[in-house]
Amino acid sequence: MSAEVLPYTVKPHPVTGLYNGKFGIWLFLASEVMLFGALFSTYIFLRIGAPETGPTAWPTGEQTHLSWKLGGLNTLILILSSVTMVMAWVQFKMDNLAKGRMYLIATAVLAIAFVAIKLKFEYMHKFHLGIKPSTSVFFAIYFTMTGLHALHIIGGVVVIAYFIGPGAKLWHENREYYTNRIECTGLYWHFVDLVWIFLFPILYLL
Amino acid sequence: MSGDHHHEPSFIRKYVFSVDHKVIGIQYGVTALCFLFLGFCLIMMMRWQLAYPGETMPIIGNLFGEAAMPGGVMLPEFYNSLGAMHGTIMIFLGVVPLLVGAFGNYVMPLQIGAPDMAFPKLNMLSYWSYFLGGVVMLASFFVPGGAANSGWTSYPPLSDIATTGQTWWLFGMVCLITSSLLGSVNFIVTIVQLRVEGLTMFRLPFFVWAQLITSFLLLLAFPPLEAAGVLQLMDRLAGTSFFLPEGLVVSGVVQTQISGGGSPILWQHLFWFLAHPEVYVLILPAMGMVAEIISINTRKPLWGYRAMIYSTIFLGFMSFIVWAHHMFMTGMGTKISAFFATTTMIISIPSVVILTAMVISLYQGAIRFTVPMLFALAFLPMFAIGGLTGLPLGLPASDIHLHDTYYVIGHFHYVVAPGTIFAIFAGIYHWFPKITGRTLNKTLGYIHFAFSFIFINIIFMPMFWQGMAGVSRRLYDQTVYAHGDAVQSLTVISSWGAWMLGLAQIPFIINFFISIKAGKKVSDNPWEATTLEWSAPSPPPHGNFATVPVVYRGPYEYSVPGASSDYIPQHITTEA
Amino acid sequence: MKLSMITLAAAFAINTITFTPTPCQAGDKNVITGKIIFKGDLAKYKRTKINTSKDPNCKKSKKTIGSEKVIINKKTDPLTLRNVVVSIKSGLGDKVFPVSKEELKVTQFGCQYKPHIIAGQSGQTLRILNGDNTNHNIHFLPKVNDEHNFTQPKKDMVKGKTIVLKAEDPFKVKCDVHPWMNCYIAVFEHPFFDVTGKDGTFKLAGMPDGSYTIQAWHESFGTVTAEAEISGNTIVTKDMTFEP
Amino acid sequence: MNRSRIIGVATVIVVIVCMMAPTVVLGQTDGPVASGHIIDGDYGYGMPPNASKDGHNVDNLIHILHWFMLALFVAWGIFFVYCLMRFRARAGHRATYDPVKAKVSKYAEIGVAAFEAFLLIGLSMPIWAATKNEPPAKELATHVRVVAEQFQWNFHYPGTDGTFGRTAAAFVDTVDNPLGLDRSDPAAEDDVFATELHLPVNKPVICDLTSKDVIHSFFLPVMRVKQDVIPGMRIPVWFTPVKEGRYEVACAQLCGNNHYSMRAEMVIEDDASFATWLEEVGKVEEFDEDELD
Amino acid sequence: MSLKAFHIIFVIFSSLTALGFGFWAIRHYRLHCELAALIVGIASLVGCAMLIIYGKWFLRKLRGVSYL
Repeated sequence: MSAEVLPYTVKPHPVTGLYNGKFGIWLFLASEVMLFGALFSTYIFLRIGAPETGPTAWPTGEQTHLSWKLGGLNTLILILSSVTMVMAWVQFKMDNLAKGRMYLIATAVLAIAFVAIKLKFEYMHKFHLGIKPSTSVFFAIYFTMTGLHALHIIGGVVVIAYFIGPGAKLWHENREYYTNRIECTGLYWHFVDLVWIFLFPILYLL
Repeated sequence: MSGDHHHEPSFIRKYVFSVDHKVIGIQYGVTALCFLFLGFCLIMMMRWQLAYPGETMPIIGNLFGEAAMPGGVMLPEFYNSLGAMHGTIMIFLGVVPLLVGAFGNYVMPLQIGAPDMAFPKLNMLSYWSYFLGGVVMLASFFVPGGAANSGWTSYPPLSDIATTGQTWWLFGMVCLITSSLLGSVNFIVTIVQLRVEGLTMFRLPFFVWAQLITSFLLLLAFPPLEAAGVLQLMDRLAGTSFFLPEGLVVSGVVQTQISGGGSPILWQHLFWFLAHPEVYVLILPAMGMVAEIISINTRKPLWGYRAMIYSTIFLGFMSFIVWAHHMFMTGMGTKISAFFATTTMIISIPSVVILTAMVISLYQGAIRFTVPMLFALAFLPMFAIGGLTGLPLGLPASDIHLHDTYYVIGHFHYVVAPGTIFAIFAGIYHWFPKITGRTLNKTLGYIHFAFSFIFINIIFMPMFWQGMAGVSRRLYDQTVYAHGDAVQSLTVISSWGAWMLGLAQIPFIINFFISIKAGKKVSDNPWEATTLEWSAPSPPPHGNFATVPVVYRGPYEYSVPGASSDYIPQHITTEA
Repeated sequence: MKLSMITLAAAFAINTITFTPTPCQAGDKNVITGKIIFKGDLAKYKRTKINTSKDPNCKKSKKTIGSEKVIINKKTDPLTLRNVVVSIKSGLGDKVFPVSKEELKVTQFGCQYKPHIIAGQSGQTLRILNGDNTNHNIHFLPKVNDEHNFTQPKKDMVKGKTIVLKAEDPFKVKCDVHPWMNCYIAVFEHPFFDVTGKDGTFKLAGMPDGSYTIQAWHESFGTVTAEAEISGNTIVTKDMTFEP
Repeated sequence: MNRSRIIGVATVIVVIVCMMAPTVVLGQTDGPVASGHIIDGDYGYGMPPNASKDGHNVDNLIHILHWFMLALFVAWGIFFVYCLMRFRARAGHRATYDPVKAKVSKYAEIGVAAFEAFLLIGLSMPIWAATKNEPPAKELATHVRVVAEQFQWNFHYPGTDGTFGRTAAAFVDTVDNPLGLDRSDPAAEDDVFATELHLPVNKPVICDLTSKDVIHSFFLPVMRVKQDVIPGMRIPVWFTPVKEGRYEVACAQLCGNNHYSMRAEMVIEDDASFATWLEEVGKVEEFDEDELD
Repeated sequence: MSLKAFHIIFVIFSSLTALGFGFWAIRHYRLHCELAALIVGIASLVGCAMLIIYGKWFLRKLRGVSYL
């Protein structure tokens, strides 16, 4: 109700060129950058501070018990999911609800696959080896960062599921509004994937 | 607008889960005032222990049970809890929600002519997130071991090994941070997108500018604290050692269960990266309100309006690179210290500019000594003292002696207590007519002001002497030290000041509640002000403005030569 | 000796008072008693004076205090050990015994805990009092019991603090303000335990007929165990030896 | 006299009263120290006495700063109060629309900035550099390890050999070996622990600060020394005591329930007494069983 | 910045990652002689090229959409 009253909810502002939602999501992403930025800084701080040898030395290669193959697979999955996400938006832009929805479903499936691999094959494997976040600072930051990232993914899946299901009602009322929302979701999704693209090398490769 | 076809919403939709920025603003205001009062009660209790260490607290001493105050004598652990919670409640649950949540929410959309905030539902969510955070914080008093007791700064390893209250504190903080983040997104979008036609950025009232910069600070500074909070939660719940080095021996027990490898300094960096901008979050909106009130009551445009805006932007930017001046004593290298000391000196300049601009605005004005104006005027010298005493703390060499002493307490309280809180009172007296359509009683207001002003100085002025004498902060009983015992009489003065200040709020509380129902009815624009909020009816209806206003001029067109009245509101087309 | 007689009498008196009389059954008057003998280098375990200069308020109530890690009763023959907790370790099966209503007490006096060893039964309450005109911080370092960590900044703060104990192997309690100050708390499921005093003897009484493993625990020397069989209201003597 | 003038004058009086309030009590002295300690030096409302060679630098800086602050505040305050009185609203008085053109404020701001730059570059940085950059030569200095724990300061002297014994967490015993000294290390043989900080006068001191548990802050008010003690880090501070006497060591960082009672004493004495003390403190006295027990 | 612009940025970062990962995998193969690494490395480099091609195609397809 009040959404219709408020200016620039759907149409872009003539000066900024953005509708409110897009502006809002970008600001939100800016704060997310700071959140993950702080965690990346923590990673750097701890790694630089770690001694060369001894029990608190930074693990490398095999010592990390991380599988670069699984990590690489997950990276591929997330890149693909971003592509499907943007395709969904393009389809909605081209007024194609059915196709767009299909792409959204594909995105959600890929995201769930990512989380499944993360939990089933990576976390569980570590727990079987007796590795917990408390094992060392490396695993502490590994579990914290990937865990927080996985929560973001799950949050994204919930939002996408909403737009596949009940949220799609909006399509019939206001197509542009719906497409805008998909765009915002897409921006968030891209951000989350981008975080992974930074996480993957620093945790698995370096 | 939508007025003709919408039906009356239910009571809950209208007053509890409302999406109207005005209702949310009032919700914020009422909740935050309650918390402000609670935070003040905590310190009044602590002041008893400080003034009369180990003596039975009269009357209320026996209400707190064996774990906190056996026989009415405060225990050190309870004292520490009170200290930590006083800081947390005052900053995160009192002042920021009042300045940003209440005044920002209520006044800002009105000042820019918007019908509501850009995301009304998000606005509601941020209030309830704040409310939840507050409930968690309050509940933490009742968990075993009491509320968080590692100071509001929660330095690990102390906070890592602290009682359960600390975990609750962290959860509460996460809720509050979420609330602030959602709020700041909403504010920025609203200010940038929803300004009415003609209201360019440089026609915005200074208060709106202050809110904008504040929102940016909240948006960018809070997430690192959220990250730090998550890390500390991991330390406490999952047994990680982000902030714990190896080889700790706590109470004679070697901590073999932790892996070590972390650093206590890491927390300090993350924490102060937030907490220094937070200082400006506490002061900028207050400056904004004071600037508004000064301009209205001097009947004169604000002097150096643009310079003030540029200073504010600069201040906001600089506040991100001064954080380590809180850490001069952590053994940083001299080069890093020099860098942060330099940025600290630089950041003092925009503050000087803003303060100068405000005081020069008085020159050649026609000052009306209304109640809000008195509070706003009192803000200026109080903020000046607060700012000046920051100087010896910003220089590493003099900080050696003053760091973590009462001098620091005096310094930042002068900024936030007689400073910000006075600005808040000014704001309440100033916008009360807009919110209720009635004014607060003047006589009671003058009484409230005079006594508040006297007693608040009696509280904080002695702290500078105490700090010089070398009395550390957060001491349960300073008389164990010779240098502390020598200045114990100052503590007593300070404590009596605090209790008297408590009494001095009674006229305000009476005034507030009586005036809501029985205050003098006033017109929509009782102060003869120019900004848009005064063109709306009092109280403004849902949707705020009957017709969307259009703005033709800057915010402070007072005493324009040749005009018939001494003010021209922003939305008036031509002079009559 | 006189002292040991008094101790014995006192122990007997306490036992008779504290144990709620259960319906008469065989073994009510069973007693296992004995000495805790120390065999080792006396010179190695000299008691030392504790420097309390950190807190002048500790000095006021007493002149000097000595370390309590190892206290050997030099006047007994053979040498015996003080502050050893003797208890039935196994053999009682699933029997449940009534819990003493009497409150245990520990007082901080002269910056030492009096007594140094507190033995009690699960469910019994312990009252902690401050007899010094200074600040004490009581820090429990248990595994089963709650980890208490609280202060008593003033002398005789009303009634002190009461804590309900749970069964646990002896654990340390220390004062975080006075690092030399510590004591131990041992809590058992049953009432058959004793702490050796100046005569180095112990007495466990009133257990049902049966064969038991008894255990002696010392804070520095660890544990020793012994087997004892008892029936028909007899007195069994079982000395145990620590050989550090 | 109209109402606004009364209010204006009242405000000025209130300001003055408030500024004066704390000074009313200046000059009073409280009773003896409650804790029963005897501490040298005259403590009052100013800074504590200075007993170190370089402490006066810090004091001077603080004094200069406060005079500067006072001058600024008074000048600013005079202008402020003048404005309040001169430009109050009254019949026949109207505000001026045009902004004040005077450049005074600009010059004042530049002046303040310049003076701040001088304070920073001219005063603070040299003092900071002098106190923090170069430690005194090791051979000439008394070397002490300061180990903080909840809630106790431990002082570890290397003894005659001048080297500290190895320490490790595994050896820690709260009563006998608070620092976890490895007794098997030959360097540890003559090491001395104390809970009082004794130092010879007129000789530089290097204190290596470490903590066993949480963050503490090593504060010697009379030496103008303050340094956070951070677990996992070893931070040196140095100073030169020049005045004999018994002083206090305070903890300046919240470290737990009994933060306030984390206090130790520091004795500055001549070389001979210091040597005697060092001899005495290491000795363990036997506790006589018959002494009150 | 619209999703289009952000997607382009994302594609750039993805291709850089693919490139880096490709080289890392080939280096890994040379250090550990793990054949899988070589295959993945080459695949990754090919993926990098494909991402660039995809990016160009994407830009062409969305010619009409604003970057804002």
